[in-house]
Amino acid sequence: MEEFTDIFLMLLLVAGSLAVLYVRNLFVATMLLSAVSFLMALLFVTLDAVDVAFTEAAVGAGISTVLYLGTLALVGSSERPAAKLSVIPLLLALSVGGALIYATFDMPVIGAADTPVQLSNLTKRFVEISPIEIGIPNMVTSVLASYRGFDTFGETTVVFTAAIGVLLILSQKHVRRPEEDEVEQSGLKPAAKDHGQVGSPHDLIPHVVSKVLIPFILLFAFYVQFHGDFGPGGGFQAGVIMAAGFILYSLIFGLHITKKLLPLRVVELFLAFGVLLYGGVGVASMIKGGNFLDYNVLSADPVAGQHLGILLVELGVGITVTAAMLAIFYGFAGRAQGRGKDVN
Amino acid sequence: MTIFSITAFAILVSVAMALARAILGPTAYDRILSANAIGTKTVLLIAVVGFMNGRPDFLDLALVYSLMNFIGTIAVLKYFKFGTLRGGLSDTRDKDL
Amino acid sequence: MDLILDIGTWISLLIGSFFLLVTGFGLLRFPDLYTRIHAGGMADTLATAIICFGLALQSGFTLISVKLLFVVIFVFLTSPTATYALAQAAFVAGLKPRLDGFEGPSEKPATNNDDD
Amino acid sequence: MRTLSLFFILLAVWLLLSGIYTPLIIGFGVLSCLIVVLIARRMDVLDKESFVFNLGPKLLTYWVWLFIEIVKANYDVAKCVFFPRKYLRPSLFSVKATQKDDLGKVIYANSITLTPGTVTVDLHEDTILVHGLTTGAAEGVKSGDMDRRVSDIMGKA
Repeated sequence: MEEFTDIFLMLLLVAGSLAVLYVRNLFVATMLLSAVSFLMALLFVTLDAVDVAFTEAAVGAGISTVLYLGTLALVGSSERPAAKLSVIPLLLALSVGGALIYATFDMPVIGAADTPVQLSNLTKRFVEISPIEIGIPNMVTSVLASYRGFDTFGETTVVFTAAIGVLLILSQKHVRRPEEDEVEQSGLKPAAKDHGQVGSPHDLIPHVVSKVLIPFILLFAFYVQFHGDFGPGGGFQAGVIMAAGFILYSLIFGLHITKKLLPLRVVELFLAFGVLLYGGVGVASMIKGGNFLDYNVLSADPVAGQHLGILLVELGVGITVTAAMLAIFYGFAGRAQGRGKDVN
Repeated sequence: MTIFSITAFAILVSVAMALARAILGPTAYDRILSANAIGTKTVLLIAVVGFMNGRPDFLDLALVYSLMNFIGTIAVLKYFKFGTLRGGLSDTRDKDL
Repeated sequence: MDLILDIGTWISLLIGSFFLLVTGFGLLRFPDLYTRIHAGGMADTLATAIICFGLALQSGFTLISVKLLFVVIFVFLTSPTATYALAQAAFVAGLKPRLDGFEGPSEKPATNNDDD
Repeated sequence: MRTLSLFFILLAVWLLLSGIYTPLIIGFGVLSCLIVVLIARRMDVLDKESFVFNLGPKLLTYWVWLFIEIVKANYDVAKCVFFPRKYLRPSLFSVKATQKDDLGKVIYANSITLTPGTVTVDLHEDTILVHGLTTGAAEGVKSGDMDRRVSDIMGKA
């Protein structure tokens, strides 16, 4: 059954990816990509990698779709046809693909007892010692936030840098008449008119439903943030869900209102604050006489120190990711102007 | 063969049919509909697989999925209606601005 | 007692699976977007509710069942909204529903707002 | 008042989600609920039209009724999938929503969508444009039964 599920999902994945490559309309490709992303996360679930599936769900299927749409609003949705079929790249791709497939023959069977991962001393140590040493049930969190704290610090910095990069590129002064902001509110396309009835100018249903939902989405983000020690979740996922709550608010009520609530300057402050918090924990442990990011010294009891360290570090990651997602969304959504386009 | 496997199998077949619709089209809306349907089925499959493996903490994941599915669709509506993600979806709030 | 619960789970999951398959079938078979939306709605409503109910029977009165209930409530709130969003987007873009059915007889049902 | 009840509802949801009742985590829960309530206040999402919670137990009985309707409608649509020639009669028609406030209209429109066989395509002021799959489903909405029930639960709010 397990094997069958995997093969079936793989086949669907290949079919979906080929379709993404094949279609010329970028909007269609975006929708297919979101479907493929759901399939991808299903594969992670069947592999029992909950934390990864969590991230894929939040980032791949949700935020990416929104950001792609934001990009499409900037660049239009039709792809320029390829100039001509070139032989050399095709051969190159085929040979690399063939080599990769050949390499899979050497890979161990999934879940076999004698794979390098199972035999490694490191795995044994993580599985046996980490509950005593760090004392939190979710081993993924103890590995990510404590044993490999440096790595995660690096990742957080990458997110930070990406957001800064997007801000630098997209937030440049843009030639835009001041009244455009008002005009684009009523950008209904004329196509609906020949149907005898125009679509309603204000969408009451999403409006009211979102109002009910947003507090719970935010609460859920906090829940994921603080329960990363016990189950799947943690700073990355919580950050994305939190940003998703604000993005939903922005989609419904408009970017200008979200910006009033949470100006770009504040987002930038949070962006830097998260990374500083993470690094600050490291520096604090150095001041207390340990190594950088050695949480044992943060408190009298090493286990309590680990708890405190992981908590603060995860908080830093969560804040940075929220701010980065929002900054990127502001960057993309703030630039696009409404315009009619053909999608079919 | 437990009931969970049977259900998981049914969900997978149903996902395959929805994916076929997503690939066939013909309009972009059909594809959104299929992506949305795949999302819902993913939520169900996660819940079922969680029970199958005896790890019901997968349910948090299911909640995130349905949330993301929802936000994606709202973004699509906005993109289609206004061609931008910028302004408000509704003008009821702009009166008091 | 356990046996009854197990049978309950079996029945509800089987019904749910059946409706999911019908959903997939309907997505493929129906002639235009608006009719396919109806097919998609089946997976969102009854299938979700009944599968979650079947799973809740297995976990009993625990927080897991509460989470399943949250999933159902969440889907029941968001799914019609998303469906509306999709139908509205298609409608605003000028996609006309086929009102003649599936190659059926041309007798038209009474509609107030029929435009073709 | 609404702020306070939102806080307690959020706290209840947190406790139900969490399942871990150490002072630290509950403390985080209270803190998170406070922050969320503050954000919600600033977002201004707490107005009357979105506050479902004071509808009370009537909403529950409505949901039970709605669920039975959903089961019936699912059966109809399933029939339609298997025998489209016999049952499929798509139609587009508009109905009036008699609810006075936005929340009632939204509940009504979403109930229509939730029942398979009928989908709300547009909601403008108090006119709801519905796409029906079969004649039976269309008649069901036109009869106004659901509309009356929604007005009923809204009336006491």
